Amino acid sequence: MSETSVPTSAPETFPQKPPEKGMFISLGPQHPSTHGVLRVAITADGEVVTSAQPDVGYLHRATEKLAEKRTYPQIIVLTDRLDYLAAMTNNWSYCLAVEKMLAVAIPERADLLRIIVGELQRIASHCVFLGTYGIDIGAFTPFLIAFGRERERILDLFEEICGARLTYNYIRIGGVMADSPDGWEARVRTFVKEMYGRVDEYDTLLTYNPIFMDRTKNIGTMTAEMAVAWGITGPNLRATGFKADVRKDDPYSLYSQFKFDIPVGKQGDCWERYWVRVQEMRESLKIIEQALDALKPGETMGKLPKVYRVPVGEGYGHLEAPRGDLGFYIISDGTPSPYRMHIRAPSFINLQVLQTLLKGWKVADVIAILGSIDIVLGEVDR
Amino acid sequence: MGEIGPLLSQLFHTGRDWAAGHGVPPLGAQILMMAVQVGIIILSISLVPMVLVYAERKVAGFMQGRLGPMEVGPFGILQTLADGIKLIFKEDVIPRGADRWVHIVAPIVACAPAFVCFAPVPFGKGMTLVDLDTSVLFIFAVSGISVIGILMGGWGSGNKFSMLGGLRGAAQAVSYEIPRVLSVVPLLMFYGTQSLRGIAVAQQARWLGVLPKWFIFYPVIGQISFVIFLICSVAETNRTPFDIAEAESELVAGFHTEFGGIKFALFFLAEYAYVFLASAMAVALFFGGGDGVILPGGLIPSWIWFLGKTFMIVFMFLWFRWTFPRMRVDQLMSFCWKFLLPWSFVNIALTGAWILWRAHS
Amino acid sequence: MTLYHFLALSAVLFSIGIYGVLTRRNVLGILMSIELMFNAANINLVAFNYYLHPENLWGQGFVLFVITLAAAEAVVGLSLVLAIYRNIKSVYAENMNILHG
Amino acid sequence: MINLPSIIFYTFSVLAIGMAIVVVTSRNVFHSAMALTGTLGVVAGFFALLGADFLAASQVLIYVGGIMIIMLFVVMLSQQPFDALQRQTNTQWLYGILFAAAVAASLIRSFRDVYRGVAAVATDTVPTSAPIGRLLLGDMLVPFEAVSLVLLAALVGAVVFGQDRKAAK
Repeated sequence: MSETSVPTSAPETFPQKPPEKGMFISLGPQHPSTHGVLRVAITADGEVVTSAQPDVGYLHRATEKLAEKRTYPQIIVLTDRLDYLAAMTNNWSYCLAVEKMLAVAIPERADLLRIIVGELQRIASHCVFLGTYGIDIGAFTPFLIAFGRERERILDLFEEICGARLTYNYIRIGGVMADSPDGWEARVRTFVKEMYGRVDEYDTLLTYNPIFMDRTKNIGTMTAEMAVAWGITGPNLRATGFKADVRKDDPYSLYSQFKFDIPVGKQGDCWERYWVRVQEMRESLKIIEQALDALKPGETMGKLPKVYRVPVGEGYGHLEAPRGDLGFYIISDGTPSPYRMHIRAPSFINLQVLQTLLKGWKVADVIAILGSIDIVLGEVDR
Repeated sequence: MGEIGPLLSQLFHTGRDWAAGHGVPPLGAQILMMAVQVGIIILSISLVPMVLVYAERKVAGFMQGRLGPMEVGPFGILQTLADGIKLIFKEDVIPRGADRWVHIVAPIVACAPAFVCFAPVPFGKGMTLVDLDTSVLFIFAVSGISVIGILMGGWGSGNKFSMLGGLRGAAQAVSYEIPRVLSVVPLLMFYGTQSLRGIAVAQQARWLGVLPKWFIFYPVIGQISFVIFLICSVAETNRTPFDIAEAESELVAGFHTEFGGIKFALFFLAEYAYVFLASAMAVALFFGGGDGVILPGGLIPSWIWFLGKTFMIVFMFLWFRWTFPRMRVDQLMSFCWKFLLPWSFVNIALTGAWILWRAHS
Repeated sequence: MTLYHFLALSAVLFSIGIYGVLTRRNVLGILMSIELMFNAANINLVAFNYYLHPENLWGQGFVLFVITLAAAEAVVGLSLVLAIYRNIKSVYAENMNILHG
Repeated sequence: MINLPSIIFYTFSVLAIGMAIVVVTSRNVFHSAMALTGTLGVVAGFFALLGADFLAASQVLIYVGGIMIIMLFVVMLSQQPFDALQRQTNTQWLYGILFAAAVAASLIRSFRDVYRGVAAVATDTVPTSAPIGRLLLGDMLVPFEAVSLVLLAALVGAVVFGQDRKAAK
């Protein structure tokens, strides 16, 4: 039903006029369940989708071109707005790339703070996924519980440590902006303890709900070869049974010291993609606990000159963002601003699989499959 | 004490004699009294959705860790009133491509049957407006008319997607009506009468002095028919998990997206009136109508018992809405035809066996 | 409100149905007019039963059968119309003139 | 003399005939379907007037709740954009009127002298559900079973015609 081959020829022009057989549905860009401004041109023959063509670019802000006109520290502000649901990991990935080129040493406390804040961000981002996916399938309560109650607690913690709730700008090149206020670790620890119970609550509320399983089990199945062929990363890839996580494969900062396992699905259907993200929340909680134990007072900012020049050459830094392998490729020509910066956005690449994944499924399943891929348009359009 | 049923009917007779006495021809007096009764029912029934909407938003709030409406009036009581007034003053927009007449008549056809269906419902001792002999069949027949309202709503909105939404909603309502009617057949077989008042009164007896002889407590047949009736009533009123008709996140827009202001309020009113009707029927059929549970019905009047039990079942409707996700169209249809229908046949067979066994022993 | 009133009413309804069948171009219109004629006959049956033989209910029983048969006929007729519409994209009686398999 | 039943009878008959005329003459097929639904409802009112309460409820249930919905389905699925401009009635509408009027006149004329003065015998309305049930399963058992066969045949026929021939292959 969904061949694994990656299309070599350019996809056919956008089906604007309705096909002679069947119906043409333009889903989006103002549609409640496309998580932002995405248009998918779907042609359906009766109830079955015959072709789907994602049409992106509605949220393009030329971030990469802007970066060429700003100095390195100023670009951190740009990266916040890429995946606006996980700004922390965007900053971190950019800083990893620049630090690799500058080869500056990061103090241990800064690295631990980065891990704690990064994993908290992953939980918050998965909470948003949980809420919006529940609404796509028709259940309203998980949205208010996951999005409302849990994410608010995490945003309060972020507000204490860096003053912002969405665009944090907390992780800087060489370390972190500020040390954590006193009592912050204790509050994170209590939150983590409570959160274990909350994640079990999601299982009873949605994960093992028979109607939810009918709507998502064996729907939009994706084989491991197809996922690898399309370059998919993150929970969508792990749901197909292919075990790939940057934190384990190419461990950055101090992840190699922590013990946590990578949840892996079996058949890569919508339910498994959802299930993998819920398990990941539990793993992140373990990591945060271990990081909190290892936290010792110390420096939070590496030794860096006031105005520094990145040596000529190129650098690539990437990490496991909530939506996949987020990487920054920077070419520097010695001037204070990069010559060229390219962002490997996982959502943009995960989105391409829709062309083959949606084919052959019912029109009613399109929303379930689209929601399970969990894309954020800020990252797709950059 | 507090039984206002007989008092009310007494009031109507005295009113009619008084009117007849004062030169109004007996025919006119009769029509006048009927009009008064109908007026009371319509007023009280149009109050019920106001209460239900408020209850729904409060229950939804508490289930989702928030408070629900608190602004308008103490604890947000007047919130629905405010919504109603807002809806009434909304501009009345009719889409150009749509069929004008059908667009205007659709909400009326969807909402009017809801009021007519409340005639045979026994609200308490002596408080049945019209004790029809075929009241159960009458309610199912008249509630079938509002499905035509859904279709007209779909057609009257002019765009292809609302029409598809209307077709889906009507197909669902028609297919769930069959198991709903069949789930009530065991009751008719058992009590031999179709009149809701007759069935409610027949359940007033007590087993061993304590357990009330309500149909829900009959070992197997009671529970099966109640569960099927409840599921089908949820499907009939297009509520989650069967709300594909106005599913926002689905591709096909719901059938009443093009109706603003008072027309949307009428569709809204119809939905909640039918929820209340289904709960009232469930109470009359399965929970013994106005029959008091512990106190022998003396202390608390029967209509308070009736309303209390009805709101218990209404709470189940609200509870379903905020916990279940939505079923897909084909799952929903196969669930009806391949699960509910066979089980209602089995239930009818079981009741037949029970009656034969009871007849012989 | 004698029997004669009811018979006159059903005769008028019946003739309106005949008019509809004869002059409607749309096959659905014809089907609806046939439903109208069925109902006119039903009124007659119930009126006869009420006025002439109130003691038994043969008239009403017969009306039940008329209703079921009208339902069966309408269902088959409508699916036929739908099948024809699917093939020749029109529901007008005069377009249905090609008699082949 | 004006009593409640005759008032109801006259209003219902005016309604029924008015809506019947709309059914056969309206340009928009959907409007004629609406009018037919109205007529069926009024006919159910006549049944109730004549003491057949079970029949009135089943008429509304089967006709309005069943047949009209399928009819509206087909009307909605087969509507064409240019339907509104089409003439809904063919050319021989004059002969149609004459023929219909002839039928009506002859029927009424023939009923007149036979059933002129037959008035209702004043029996109070007794509930008819139970007697009809006993009648259907008693004296009318054979037609009852035969009709179930007819319905089965209609069901199979509808499915066969409704199926998309290409999908079936």
